[in-house]
Amino acid sequence: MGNQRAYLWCIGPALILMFLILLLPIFIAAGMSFTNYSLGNTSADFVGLENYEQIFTRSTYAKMFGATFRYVFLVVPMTVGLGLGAALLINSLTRFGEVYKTIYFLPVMSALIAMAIVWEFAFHPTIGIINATLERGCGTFLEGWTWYAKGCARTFPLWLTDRDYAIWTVSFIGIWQGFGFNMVLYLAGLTGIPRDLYHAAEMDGTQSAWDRFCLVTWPMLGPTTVFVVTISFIRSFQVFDTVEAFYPQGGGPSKSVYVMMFAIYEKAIQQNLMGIGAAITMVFLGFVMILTLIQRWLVERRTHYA
Amino acid sequence: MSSISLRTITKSFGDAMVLDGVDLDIKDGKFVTLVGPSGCGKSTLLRILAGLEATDAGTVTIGKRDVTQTRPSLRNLAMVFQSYALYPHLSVAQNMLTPLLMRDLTKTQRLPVIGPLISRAKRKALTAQVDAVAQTLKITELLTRKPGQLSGGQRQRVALGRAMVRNPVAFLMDEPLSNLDAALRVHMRSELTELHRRLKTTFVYVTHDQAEALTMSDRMAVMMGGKILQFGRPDDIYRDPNSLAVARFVGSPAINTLSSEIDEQGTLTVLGESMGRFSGLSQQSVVVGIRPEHLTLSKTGRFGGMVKHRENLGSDVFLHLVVDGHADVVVVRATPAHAPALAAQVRFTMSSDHLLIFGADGQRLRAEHTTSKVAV
Amino acid sequence: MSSISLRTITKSFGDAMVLDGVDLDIKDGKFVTLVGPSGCGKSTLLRILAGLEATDAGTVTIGKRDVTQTRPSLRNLAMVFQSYALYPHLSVAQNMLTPLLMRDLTKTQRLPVIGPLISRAKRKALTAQVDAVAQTLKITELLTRKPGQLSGGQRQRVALGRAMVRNPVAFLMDEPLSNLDAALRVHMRSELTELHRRLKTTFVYVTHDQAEALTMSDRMAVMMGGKILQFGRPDDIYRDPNSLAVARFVGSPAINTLSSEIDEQGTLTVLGESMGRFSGLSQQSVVVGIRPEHLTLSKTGRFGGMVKHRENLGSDVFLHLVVDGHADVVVVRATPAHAPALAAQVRFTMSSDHLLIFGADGQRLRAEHTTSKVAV
Amino acid sequence: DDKVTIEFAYPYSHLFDVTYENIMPLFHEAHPNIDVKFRATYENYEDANNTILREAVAGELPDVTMQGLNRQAILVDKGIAKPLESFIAKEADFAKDGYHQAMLDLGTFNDEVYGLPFSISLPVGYYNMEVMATAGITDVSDLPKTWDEVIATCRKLTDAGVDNPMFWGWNITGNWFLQALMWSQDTPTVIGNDFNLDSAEGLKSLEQMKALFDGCDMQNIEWKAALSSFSAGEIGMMFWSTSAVGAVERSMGDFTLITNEFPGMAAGGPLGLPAGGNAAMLTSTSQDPAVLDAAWQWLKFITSGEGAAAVARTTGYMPPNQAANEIILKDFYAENPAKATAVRQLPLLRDWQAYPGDNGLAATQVIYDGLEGIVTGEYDDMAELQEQLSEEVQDLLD
Amino acid sequence: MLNGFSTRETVKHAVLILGAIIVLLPFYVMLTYSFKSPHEIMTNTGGIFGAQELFRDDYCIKRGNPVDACMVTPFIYNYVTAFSKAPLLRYLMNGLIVTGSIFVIQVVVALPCAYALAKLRFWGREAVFGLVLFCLLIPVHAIALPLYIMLAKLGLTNSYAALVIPWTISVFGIFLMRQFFMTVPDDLIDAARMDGMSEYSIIWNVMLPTAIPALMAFAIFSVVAHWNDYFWPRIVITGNRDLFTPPLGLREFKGDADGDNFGPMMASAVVIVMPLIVAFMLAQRRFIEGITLSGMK
Ligand SMILES: Nc1ncnc2c1ncn2[C@@H]1O[C@H](COP(=O)(O)OP(=O)(O)OP(=O)(O)O)[C@@H](O)[C@H]1O
Ligand SMILES: Nc1ncnc2c1ncn2[C@@H]1O[C@H](COP(=O)(O)OP(=O)(O)OP(=O)(O)O)[C@@H](O)[C@H]1O
Ligand SMILES: O=P(O)(O)OC[C@H](O)CO
Ligand SMILES: [Mg+2]
Ligand SMILES: [Mg+2]
Repeated sequence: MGNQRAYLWCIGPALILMFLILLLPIFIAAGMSFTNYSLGNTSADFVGLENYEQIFTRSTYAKMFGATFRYVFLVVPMTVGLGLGAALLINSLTRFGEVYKTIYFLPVMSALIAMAIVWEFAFHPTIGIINATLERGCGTFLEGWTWYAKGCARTFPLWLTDRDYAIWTVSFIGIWQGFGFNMVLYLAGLTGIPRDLYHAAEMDGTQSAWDRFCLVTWPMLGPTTVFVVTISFIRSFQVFDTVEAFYPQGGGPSKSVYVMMFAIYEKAIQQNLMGIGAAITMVFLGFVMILTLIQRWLVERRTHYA
Repeated sequence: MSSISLRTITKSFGDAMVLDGVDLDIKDGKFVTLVGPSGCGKSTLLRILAGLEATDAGTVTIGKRDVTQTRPSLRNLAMVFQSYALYPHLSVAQNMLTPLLMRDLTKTQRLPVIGPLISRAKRKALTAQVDAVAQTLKITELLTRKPGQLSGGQRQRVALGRAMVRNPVAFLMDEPLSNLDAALRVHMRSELTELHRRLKTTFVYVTHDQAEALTMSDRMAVMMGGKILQFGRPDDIYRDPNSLAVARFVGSPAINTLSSEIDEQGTLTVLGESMGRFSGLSQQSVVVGIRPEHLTLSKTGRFGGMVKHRENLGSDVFLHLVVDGHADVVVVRATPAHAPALAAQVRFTMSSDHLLIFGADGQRLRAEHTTSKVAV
Repeated sequence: MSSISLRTITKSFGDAMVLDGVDLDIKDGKFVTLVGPSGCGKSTLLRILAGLEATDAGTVTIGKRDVTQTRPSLRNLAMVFQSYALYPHLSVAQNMLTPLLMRDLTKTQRLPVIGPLISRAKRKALTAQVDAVAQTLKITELLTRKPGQLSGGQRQRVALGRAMVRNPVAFLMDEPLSNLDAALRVHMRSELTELHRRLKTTFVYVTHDQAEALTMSDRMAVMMGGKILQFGRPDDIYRDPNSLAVARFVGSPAINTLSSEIDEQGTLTVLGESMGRFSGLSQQSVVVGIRPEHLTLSKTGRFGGMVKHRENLGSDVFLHLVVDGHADVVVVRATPAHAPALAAQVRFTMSSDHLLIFGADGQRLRAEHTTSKVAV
Repeated sequence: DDKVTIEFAYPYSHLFDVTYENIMPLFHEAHPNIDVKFRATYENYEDANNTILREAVAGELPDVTMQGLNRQAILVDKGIAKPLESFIAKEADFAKDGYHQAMLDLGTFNDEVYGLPFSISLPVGYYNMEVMATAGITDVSDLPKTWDEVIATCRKLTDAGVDNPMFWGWNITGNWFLQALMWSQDTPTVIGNDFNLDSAEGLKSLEQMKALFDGCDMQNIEWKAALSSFSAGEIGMMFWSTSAVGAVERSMGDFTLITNEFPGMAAGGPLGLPAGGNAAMLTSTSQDPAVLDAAWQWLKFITSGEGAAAVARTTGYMPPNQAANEIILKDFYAENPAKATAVRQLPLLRDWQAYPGDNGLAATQVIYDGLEGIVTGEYDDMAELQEQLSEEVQDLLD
Repeated sequence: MLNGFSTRETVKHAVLILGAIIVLLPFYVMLTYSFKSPHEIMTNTGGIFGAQELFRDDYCIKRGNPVDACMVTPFIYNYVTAFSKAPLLRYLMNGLIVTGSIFVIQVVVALPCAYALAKLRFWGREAVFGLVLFCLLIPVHAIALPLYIMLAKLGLTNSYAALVIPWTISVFGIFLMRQFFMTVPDDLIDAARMDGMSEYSIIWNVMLPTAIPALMAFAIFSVVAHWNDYFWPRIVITGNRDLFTPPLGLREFKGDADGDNFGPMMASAVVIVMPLIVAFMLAQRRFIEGITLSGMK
């Protein structure tokens, strides 16, 4: 009983902020996406679906989707897979687990912008540690590999500015940065699996680690996995810092790293074209919503136990 | 054929010695309970038997085979866990099927998608086995449900079913009923007894609830401090405990214990009254144990006391009496109809036949009662 | 002065009516237990009394004051929870101090840092009160510990202490012992009784464990389906239940119930045997209840049966008998020394004095036994 | 005590940090009561422009800002920049301060002066003579005069084992190098509201670029990386704004740096070149005359006299102010031949054209993306690219 | 019996160490470069800590100082420059202020809401929780634009408010804390009510202390996100260095194209990245415990 109105004070501020900060902007963005509003102008014209039409017809935006999906569909499976792998390995260790845990989590803690600058050094075509290291391999058996031989003959790839490598390099950094986060979530998930289940599996006759994994670990990590995958999707859809750090202008060689967040930034912030920026925002939101709804559905459907 | 034998099993966790040279022989087909206070090592012993825990020393033999180094899955024992440990993502049928799949299918036949395709016939046979067991346990209509959709008692039965399908050498159970509510517990107790009677497989059953141990088992092992203090038939243990610790642990309300004396002649004096001569006992201080039901109210009883506290359980009243002239409190069982009121003065008798005499070290002193002086 | 009275308390959660016009009067200083099966509304009733739950209808009166609309902290009741609900981050002393601080200090005096500075004297006085209570409960040496560092029994006492410091009008307890192990439970039972005897404050005690209810309370209310079925002294309820539901709920093992007939003359026939005439009963089908301890084995008993199952509890053996010529199973209490073996044929008697007769609606039919035909 | 603080922001920290460090003590001496608070530097002129536009909306404008010459118009259109006429009117001998008309014209819109140019640049060629020597070029007169010669030189350098023979600044701010090729053919890039890439000259420019990038096997590196690679001595020829001479000289390794005229499309050399650089604009929103006056004092100081002279000393830019040029001793350019090239090219100086309207920055980006596609090899058919770019940019300008 | 064999353990360590090397590579680069002179960086010499030979600071000479006064030790030069060229201390301070206020406000807003959703019964509770779940779908980055316009229209850009306001509501925080509060027994709250606490003081005196592990997990999520955030400060802080957060501070060095500043730049990267790493190491045990306890959906 207590104070019957107490709940108003409890949820009031949160509700108001939720509306002002999260919901209202969506309405504003939705409205703006049908105009050609440019920041600083006093008014804007209604342009109907023109912005959306551009997004789905112009080649630039085709590149945007290409880059975004390439990034997302590489980074998500890799971060989830590596996160799970690392968590399983670390969890099965008798000693030093803490050390690896801390090391793998370091990239998550570190400002991506700072680390992007460092990676830029590491990938630097001439003074970078990566190509420098690769060059040391020249003259060894590695030259048997044509790609390597080519690198030795002239230069190793410009990892960040070569159209064929850029998106993969940026994705690599995304994976490097993100898998530790998933690892921690999986570790948390693993501690939640009752030890009894493993013993039951053992008593039921499972003998290989693989059987144990299939019978207990993986299914029990179901809810964690759904959560991890969704978070990973949202996080990789939001990739921005690396792209801005490496390619402040243009979104990478031939726009091959022109991801959606950067496109929004470029259009709306760099060029003040709020209308088209808002339209990309809406498309972006649409993607994320669909993904998360799929996740909810999966959670509801598959993991309704415990 | 499938008798189980544990020899000088020793186990420590760090510095703490949990099992201290335990020996235990279980005949084929018996229902054996391990009882004892919390932390005495019951679960550890069971887990060593299952192979889930390694021994520090000692051997585990099943049938004629030394399985001390054999991994659990190869011992052909089935275990029912206190938490049931059902796979929450699998249906009841799948839960019960799992041990069969693990045993009878090859690795490829167990592969996720193609597995079921290439092993249709085999799976069908196994499913039939599951159905048969489900019928026995009356859970056929639950087969498609997930464990989360079952009540405690139903889960219990599924856990049993999963153990039964395999036709194991023995069932190991670690407090399988302790998660159930009182009524269901009583019910499941009789179901388990019934099941054992039908299957005739060895049951090794861990509990700290003595009612379970007393009512269900053929043999009962009382454990304390990492040792088996006594192993025998439940009623023997109740009637004839080897030590004060066992006597105190078994029975509710607990046995009355009274510090007493034996003089040079072997005469036992309890609460100031002589209880007759006992042969073979030298002069010493002893502890005498007598159960509440063996003290009887009687107007002419030799002992007197004042009712300090009454516990009326409806069927019985337990009177806590302060014995006249002594600080001791004894608990006497009385029938509700004739139970005296609080603060009443009563008299009671003590049958020397039921006296249990323990030495200073807590060990039972088995003495012949020579003077047949019957208690008045 | 501080009697408690609940009038036509009604409460629904959504569609489900949980309390259905409950009336209850508790005299000052009594120890009252609420018993009943899980979900019958015991906790809800207690929480309504405490003010933690609002009523849909009805009034709560404490002393002469209608407190139906008063907030919990102003009712001056203390509550002990099943989970103890100690503040895990506060020491034992702070836990016990909290209700006093809340009651006696102003808002500013409770402020984190400056609070203690400006209310030194007051806090000192309150701490003294805590110390006194701690002494009573023998937990003085635990005062600086956190709840996480205490055993179950110790936590229990701290929870009690937190309730006691306030000198409440009444103690409300919701299954305070159900988290303890069997031995500790028995011990705490007598401690609570003792405490009540000393404090002479009203106790309202919720439990689903009838042993607790029977042994501890002055008055016992049996609840079922949102109603109080019977309110009275525990042994009265055991002996003289008003309905079949109450009879069945109280007593373990449960009362034997046998479908029987009364003919035009008022003669009751149980298991084919006539049990004599009962005045005031017309011809009808009835249910007869008789407790296991009122069935006695006897070579010459009128009834015969076969032992289908034995439960040996050491002090007693409960025999489940299949009555000759009937499908009914009755449970008979026997002494272990004389208990027949499984499958043995036995005879037993049934005292018609102890027969409880219930109508088809489950209500007790209170009838005078006219023919004094004693059971053979 | 009545200290006035004004806020100021400029682009290209690597070029101008030194310049302002040199100016500040002089300014403080002249105006001890004015404090200049520096905002974070703009990354480039696009960033400078858009930052100002956004700050205008938020009411957070600095008092004085440095804007690319091609980005002044939009600030004037939007009413963000303040006309300087009233301040100029109050100056007794404004002309004597060295502001001559041709330079003022660069910041004059609608017959009013809005911007005072601060630094002027032109595209030039940078040569690492040690590297060039491997291609047999040791004398200034042997340096390539046309792009075809550049390509030929690249071949020689590559044959001599130089990995990176040449870098061409296609990615410089404001499509400046595209405009350089267009002006080389004496054609503007924008005529009124029309994008002029769909002309023969436009196609020729694109094709010239492609020939260069292919012929020199030019790597696609970011311009900052290119500058540092050149400074490190890894690149033989770099075509870039003269602005960087100061920065390159500061950080270069042990080699001989020579700058030379920008090569032409044809033998005669370029017919015109776009003027780069930036101008100071007054964007103060303050109503306080003291602040406005302080801002004007600062603005005037850096664009004239010792202030402007510091530009020449520390960067490769030419100060657009005669008085400043007089301060710099005549022998300055003799002593700093690398900085003299742009001065020699002064007669070619043409307008650095803006893309009109709200979409100016977007248009710049579209062209940038197109040019990048040539470098990365994404586009092979220049005619197709020409058509695509023209259409898309024209769309933005309408 | 179930323990692995020791060669198996060794293989696991080998794999994990290989992973650790790749993970640590940039940190290694960052640290060594922050110790080295420009020449050592350019030529990839000097080992891990650099030779620490004096080198000539050209910049200093350009400013007209004599050569002897411009000889510097790389390590000292890099870190001193990091702190002097950009007011790094100020940025760290700003980072602290911004992340601190964000976290405190998030907690102040989210905790009562989470409490109400978990423990109070009121009409519309399910709807509010549904709304929370819905808002969980909205990545704040995606609505940055309209938010920015709103702030701009209010004249709030270039202020601490702009850095803090959009993050004051954390639906994730509400969700996380609500899940945790669900596990707190009702009895505890009822006990507090019986003791005379108001709902308000229950939240701060009972729920908050019990929720410390979950709060730690949330703190790490929140602080990591906002200390490291580059996107949002980049948008709302246009030029006023007084408001720069640490990641923006790095921009100051990014503008440099001449390579002299690699050392100082790496030094500032180290300075920016370090605080969180240290904080995490102190909090890590409870962090994992916190997410474990609060459960995920
Ligand atoms: N993995 C372990 N590590 C350390 N100590 C352990 C471990 N497992 C059990 N113990 C300790 O060994 C002792 C015996 O534990 P065990 O679980 O066998 O007791 P139990 O008799 O089953 O008790 P309960 O009735 O409470 O289940 C306990 O003191 C326990 O704390
Ligand atoms: N907050 C609630 N919302 C909805 N239903 C409730 C709520 N609290 C209790 N109930 C329902 O009211 C009925 C009575 O609950 P109550 O807790 O009073 O039972 P109880 O007698 O204390 O049972 P137990 O012995 O299991 O504690 C139950 O069916 C329960 O599910
Ligand atoms: O001022 P500009 O036009 O010469 O351009 C500056 C360069 O882009 C910076 O190196
Ligand atoms: Mg155990
Ligand atoms: Mg209850």
